[in-house]
Amino acid sequence: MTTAPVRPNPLKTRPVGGDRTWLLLAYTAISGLLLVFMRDLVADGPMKMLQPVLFGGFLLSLLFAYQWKAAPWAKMLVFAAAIVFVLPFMGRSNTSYFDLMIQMMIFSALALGLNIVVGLAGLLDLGYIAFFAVGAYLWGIFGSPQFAEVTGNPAFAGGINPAYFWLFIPLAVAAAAGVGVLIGLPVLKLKGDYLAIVTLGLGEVIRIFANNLSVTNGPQGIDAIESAPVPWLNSLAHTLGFAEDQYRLFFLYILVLGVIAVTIVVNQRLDRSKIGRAWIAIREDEVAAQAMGVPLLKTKLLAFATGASFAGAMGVIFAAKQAFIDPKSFDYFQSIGVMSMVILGGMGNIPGVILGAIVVTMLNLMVLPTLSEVLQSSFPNINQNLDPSKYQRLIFGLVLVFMMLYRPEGLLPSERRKHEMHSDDEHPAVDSITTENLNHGGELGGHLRDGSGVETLSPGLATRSDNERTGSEK
Amino acid sequence: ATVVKIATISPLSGSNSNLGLQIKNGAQLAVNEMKAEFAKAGMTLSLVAYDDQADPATGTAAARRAGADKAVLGVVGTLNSGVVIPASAAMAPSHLTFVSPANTNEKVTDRGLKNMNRICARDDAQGPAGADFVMDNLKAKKVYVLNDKTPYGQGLAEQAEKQMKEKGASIVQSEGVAAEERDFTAIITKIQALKPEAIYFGGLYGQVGPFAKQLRDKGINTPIIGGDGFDSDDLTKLAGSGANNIYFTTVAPPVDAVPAAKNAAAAFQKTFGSEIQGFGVMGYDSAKVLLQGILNAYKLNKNKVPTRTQVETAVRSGTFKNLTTGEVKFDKNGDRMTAKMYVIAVKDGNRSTAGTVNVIRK
Amino acid sequence: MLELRDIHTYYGQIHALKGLSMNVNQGEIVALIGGNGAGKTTTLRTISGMMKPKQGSVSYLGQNVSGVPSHTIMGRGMSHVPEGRRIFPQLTVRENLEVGAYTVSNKKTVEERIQEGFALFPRLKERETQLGGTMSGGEQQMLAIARALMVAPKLLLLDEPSMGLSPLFVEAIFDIIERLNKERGTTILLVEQNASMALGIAQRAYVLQTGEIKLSGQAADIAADETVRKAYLGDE
Amino acid sequence: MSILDVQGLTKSFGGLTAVNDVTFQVPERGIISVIGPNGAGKTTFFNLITGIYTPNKGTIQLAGKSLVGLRPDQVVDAGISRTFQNIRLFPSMTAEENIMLGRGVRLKSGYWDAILRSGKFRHDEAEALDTARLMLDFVGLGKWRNELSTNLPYGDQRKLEIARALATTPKLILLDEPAAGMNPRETEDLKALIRAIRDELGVTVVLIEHDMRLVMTLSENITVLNYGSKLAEGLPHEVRNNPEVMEAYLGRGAAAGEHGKEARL
Amino acid sequence: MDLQTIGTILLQVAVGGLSLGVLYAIIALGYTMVYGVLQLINFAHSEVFIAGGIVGYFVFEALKDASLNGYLKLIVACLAAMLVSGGLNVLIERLAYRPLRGAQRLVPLITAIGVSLVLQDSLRFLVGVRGLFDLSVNLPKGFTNSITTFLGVNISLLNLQVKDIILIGVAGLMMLGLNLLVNHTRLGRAMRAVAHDRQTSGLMGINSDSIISLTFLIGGALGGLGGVMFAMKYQALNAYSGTIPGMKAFTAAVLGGIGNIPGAMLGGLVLGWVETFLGVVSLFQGIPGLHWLGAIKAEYKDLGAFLALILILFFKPAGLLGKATTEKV
Ligand SMILES: Nc1ncnc2c1ncn2[C@@H]1O[C@H](COP(=O)(O)OP(=O)(O)OP(=O)(O)O)[C@@H](O)[C@H]1O
Ligand SMILES: Nc1ncnc2c1ncn2[C@@H]1O[C@H](COP(=O)(O)OP(=O)(O)OP(=O)(O)O)[C@@H](O)[C@H]1O
Ligand SMILES: CC(C)C[C@H](N)C(=O)O
Ligand SMILES: [Mg+2]
Ligand SMILES: [Mg+2]
Repeated sequence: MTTAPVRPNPLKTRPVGGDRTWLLLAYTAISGLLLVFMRDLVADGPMKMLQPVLFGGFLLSLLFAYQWKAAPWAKMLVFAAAIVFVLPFMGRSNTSYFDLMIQMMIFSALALGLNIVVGLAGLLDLGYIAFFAVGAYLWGIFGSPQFAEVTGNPAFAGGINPAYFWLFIPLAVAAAAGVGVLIGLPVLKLKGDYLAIVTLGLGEVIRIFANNLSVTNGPQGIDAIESAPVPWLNSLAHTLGFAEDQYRLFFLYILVLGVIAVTIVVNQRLDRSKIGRAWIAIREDEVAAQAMGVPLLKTKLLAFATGASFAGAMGVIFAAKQAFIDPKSFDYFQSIGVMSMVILGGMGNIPGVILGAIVVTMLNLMVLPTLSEVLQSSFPNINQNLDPSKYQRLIFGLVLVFMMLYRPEGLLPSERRKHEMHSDDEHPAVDSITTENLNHGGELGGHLRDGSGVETLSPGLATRSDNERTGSEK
Repeated sequence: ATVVKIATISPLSGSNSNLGLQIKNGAQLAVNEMKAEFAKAGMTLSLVAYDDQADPATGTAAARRAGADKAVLGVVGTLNSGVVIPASAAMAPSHLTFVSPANTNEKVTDRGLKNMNRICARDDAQGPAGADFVMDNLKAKKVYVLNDKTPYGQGLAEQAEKQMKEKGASIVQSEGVAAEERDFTAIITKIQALKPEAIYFGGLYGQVGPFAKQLRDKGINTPIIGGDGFDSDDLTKLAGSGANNIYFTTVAPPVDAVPAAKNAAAAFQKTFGSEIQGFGVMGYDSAKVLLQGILNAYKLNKNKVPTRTQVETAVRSGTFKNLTTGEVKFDKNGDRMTAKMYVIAVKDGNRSTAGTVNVIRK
Repeated sequence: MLELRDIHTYYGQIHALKGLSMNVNQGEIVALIGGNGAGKTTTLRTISGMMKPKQGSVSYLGQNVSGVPSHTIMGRGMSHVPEGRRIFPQLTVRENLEVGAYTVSNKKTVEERIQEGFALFPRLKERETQLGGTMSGGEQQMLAIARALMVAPKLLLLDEPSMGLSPLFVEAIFDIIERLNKERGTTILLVEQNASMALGIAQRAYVLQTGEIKLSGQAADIAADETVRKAYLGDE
Repeated sequence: MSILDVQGLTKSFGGLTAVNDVTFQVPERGIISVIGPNGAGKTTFFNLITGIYTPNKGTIQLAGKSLVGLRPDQVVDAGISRTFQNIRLFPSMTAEENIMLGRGVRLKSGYWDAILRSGKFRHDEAEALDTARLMLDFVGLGKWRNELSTNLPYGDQRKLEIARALATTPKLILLDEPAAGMNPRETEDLKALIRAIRDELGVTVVLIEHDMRLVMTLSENITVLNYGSKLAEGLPHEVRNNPEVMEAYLGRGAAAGEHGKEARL
Repeated sequence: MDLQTIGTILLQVAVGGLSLGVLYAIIALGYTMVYGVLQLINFAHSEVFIAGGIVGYFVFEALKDASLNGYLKLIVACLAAMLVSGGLNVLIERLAYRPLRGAQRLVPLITAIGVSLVLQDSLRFLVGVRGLFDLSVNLPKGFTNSITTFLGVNISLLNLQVKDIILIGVAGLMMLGLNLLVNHTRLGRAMRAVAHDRQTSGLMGINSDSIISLTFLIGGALGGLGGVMFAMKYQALNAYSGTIPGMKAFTAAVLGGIGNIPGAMLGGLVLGWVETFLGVVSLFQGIPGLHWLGAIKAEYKDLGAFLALILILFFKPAGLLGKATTEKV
């Protein structure tokens, strides 16, 4: 009994096309060189719009490396070149790229965490950002002058010894997981959108507390948050020609990479295990799952806590990166944002989710701002009501809508989910018959199956006011 | 010619965008005005406007983007103290100078950053000034204090409350209401029961307007006092029939009080198709301070385009004139040494100056 | 009355019906039999517009209805008892019947037909206000049939109506089918696993195998066919 | 010696008593059928045993251990597994995964094992896969291994459900109308499969069926429910000839032997 | 603190909470209708709702000089707003939700968020950055008058205004009408059938697309009406004004049992009351033994709304009036 478990095939991603090793290398090289050498040429004027194009174009090589059929060494080479050379180089020459890349990775990790909850276990959590807040405030309070305020001990004017940063990552993981369990215990028996709205509410509760309590310094937020002291890395950064104010970002870049790697491994390993199967099972049919021996509450709690713990760890890193946190960074729109990354990218699929995070973050922090800067400088004296910068969110909204209409299954869907989608483009039957509506009587009726045990919550327009469950007596 | 830019960072979208646009357009006006002078010195001047969405994280990212653009020599901004605190800290190592038109929280300058300056009054000047007005002019002894749970509103209300307490007023209640809230049923019920003689509200006109209206609708005519957050023409429009018995402190002079402001107002109206308001005036002045600072640094740098560090020093050490709000000179922390603060009264929908206070920092 | 010509229907990549042609004449009972996955259900779905054939045509009452949405077709006197019953779980028994009569605008007629349904299946009357979803499997099957009868259909498509019914009721159902046909002249297309009984009441039959018609003819002849007996009737 | 012992089981919904004071015993390694008219309470009876409903009254014991109050997943753990009247497979899982999921309840490795890929985990996973293949072959679905369960033909889905239930190594398996939607030919295969479950795997079988040919030839003992109460119990021929059962359930046709499979009892 | 003061405050809370609650309720009805038929949280509803307010406002402006009775103008404004919001909602459904019919449930949720963002900024384009204000100039006479006596009893301390009474009346009528429609008409049954199973509904001759459109029309029209009520109540609005009431209203819908019409109504009221009560509760710190209430300041009132939600769902997982039905396996 030593046969290694083989992954059943519908979950494998199929590489696209024939062997494209050289194409991949060529693409990477060209886009990388373009990015590095054109960056000063496109620094100004309308040409600025090329910045996101070049950067995005280069990032695409990572996607191609993942998707195309190519020699493994070439793929590794592309990843290594990007992560070790090109990206840090860009960061060095332009701090805002550094900031952007780290933010992308933080969101990727958040999206991966939420992916476990929503993508794998099917629990709609609209308050996910609360766990991020737990991590951020945990370190924020201890690792900043706020600690002196809280303890009333001026010895802590700069917070506790920043070396404790390392301790606070696992602490935040534990704390977020703990909060996840605490919140999960009472609410995880709720179904579908009831869960969504309660988690949304809980997210808001945590934010409101942060805004009103004095440990969190209320709306003023906490500033001067420390990061871990890593002198050797700093001197490495120095040798590599990074500016002093980039040292922290350099360190965090490496740290976040590490955390993402761990996140991916955990995500993948759980997905491909008894627990992962149980998550899919409860997502598809709670009653059957339970009747096959899956303990519902425990399994859901595991998903909730695991997802939360990633957010907790990332919170610590976010606090260290921003050096300032306040309740605004944790409002419900942030939860929605992470949710849109997961869905846009492709629920349940790790590369898809990361892609979603990168696309949305890049759109928000690079493409749209650049666009409005270009427009602003082209029309400096425009009527106040027509100001171009105001279309940022509008465009973001349009992008969301069109991306979903164009690829409802996400940019890189998981094979499993793709199947569930059953978009049936070729011949849209009157109402395309999906697995769900075949077995459960419609996507909507399928909602019925959200019931655990046997309780279901009246999904559709609720029926009668009086309780008429059974007929006349016999 | 070398390209030289200044940036504005302010909320251009979202519900604070009205004020953010004022700052941006005020600065744009100053840039338009001084373009020629820069051109003479061989510099092509332009403005880049960044949107911070009133969000600290977005604002910091915007500051980093500005920082990455080597042609940007300084920033006018932001609107919200919560944004400027982390953004200026992030830019401190690269010496990117901020001249703030609107950030009143003490922490903004109390951190002692070299690159952070402001031309507006601090909360601990505004708050006490408002408090003094409540007690000395309105002769109120029972005061209800409300804030909008933003860094600005809360900080300001705290300062005012502190001063009033010191002067022996009784604070019947001090509490908060979310900045987005527009329904004041509960608060008004409370005010009816507590019967204060004055209401101090640390918040913005967008919220105060409806509050005043709802309050007056219930027949309560208690005076409402606040800070520069009230400074918008829209306050009276939003309050409608309730625009009565409202007072606020601000550094921005009433447009008709200063001749310089009148010209700016006319130009603003012509260029952007809407009226200039307090924050537009402040944005205009901040940009002028920054631009004059750059020119000073230019001269010191032997008529070459100055470095950011040089601009930083020049702004901190210079004396700036020809502004709508009077002369600007910064102290060691970047606070304005002397400023005139106005107390504006709103009566029957009309604004008038109810008094002035001279703020002097040592 | 109903004619299918060279129908090809797909589920995504799966080619479920491969050039199927058949017809049902006014006043007939036609049985459609075949093993699991032969495509019987798909055929009915294609007829009633739940699925759109990729190729071929369905004509009903002389009109081409392929690709016409089911709600339009159903408005023209067709009725379909779907596989798996598809009761509206959150509607009461009576409401299920009322929804079945959606296209009937006369309130009195609706009430009459409900009473007829109750007469056919007294259990439904007993459970008039019970939620459809909590009925037992067989009870739901009764409800599904009664619901389909609410429009007094000209053409009735039945997908395994006897599934899950007790022997007593299986007989009753077949009885009802015969009577509908005889007394009201309802044309019936019947899909059944219980092939011998289906062939017992049908005039004609088609045998379907992997999406194609393998055999067709008079029901009695089909019932007598050696291979059919072996494959579908369970004779050794 | 009876493996399952049910005493006085009662369940009502509002005013309706769906299962009324039913006493029921299943001998170890038996094949027992539960029949009865539609709405007699058969499925509800299964739901009570498997913990989906909690009984109003009565006791349920599996090999001496009480099951009342246990959650469904705990009942599976205790050794009772089931299939559903309306098939409930996990549509986006392959046939193999469906079974591996069922096996989960017998696997010892936990959360950390999965993350760390410990030896225990790898052993478990291999074991689950072996079980899945074994079970697929056992029910004759080997070729569908990597097919998504929803793509299987209906009859095969029923068999897959059985395989999934068997993967939990139950002492007792409950089958709710396993032959529904199968033609007589396929029903024959099913009969052989059910026998094999008992003979080769040693699992006790209780089934609900309306297909009398299957019931009469397969079961060793039959319990008849009517309006929630036990109407009759006994050997197939006893039940078949019970006039009350004929009246309530089988109908005259069955006795008269006219047509259809029910006719050929 | 004497009993009379306490009583007065409680009465004022009851009335104030009521007039806030019915506003939530009207908006909540729109959420609940759409949710009921598509199981979709229509994030764009808050914009559909505020669009109604904006339309109503413009109509009012346009009719400023018309020699119509003020209340007639109000009715015209309401009708126009209902038409526009209803139409907008139908349009949204056609463009952003219908193409996603077969897709996962979360997908239309994301397009809904997208549409909401698009609408927010488009509306702002319409009303300008500064929003609209001071509707009161045009309002019917006596509209904001306080009601001081009722049947000869002095009720001035209830703080009741004519507009509150109108608001409450309109909301009550809406709820009754909708409840009748959904539970007792052919159309209502069709809606519920479509909600559960569109395919089978098709087999019953129901055109599910039309039913869904109709539901969006009704939901949107309710939103539009709510928007006008909102504009009347606060007399100022901008493109973002819909967000907070929208979120509260959705909470109310869930709290009452989503998909349930009386539930939405009750949920709105409960929320209105809880919020208002928590806003004033610190007044009761004067009562012996209750001084700790002083810590519950007004800033906690939103917290209270969500805590109420969580608490209620903890004990009644289907909301106040939603009922947990049993799924038969
Ligand atoms: N929703 C679906 N998705 C994919 N394939 C399907 C779907 N429904 C049916 N099929 C496939 O189409 C073919 C025909 O199926 P259909 O349901 O029409 O058969 P049937 O004759 O009704 O069988 P049964 O007797 O089991 O009901 C089968 O190969 C089946 O696997
Ligand atoms: N949750 C419930 N609420 C109300 N009534 C119920 C519920 N579950 C079952 N019933 C009723 O209890 C009775 C027994 O149902 P059950 O499903 O056990 O019957 P059955 O014997 O399995 O019938 P069939 O052979 O038709 O499947 C039925 O009349 C049914 O309507
Ligand atoms: C809008 C303004 C009143 C901002 C405020 N002065 C602040 O510092 O945040
Ligand atoms: Mg079929
Ligand atoms: Mg049953």
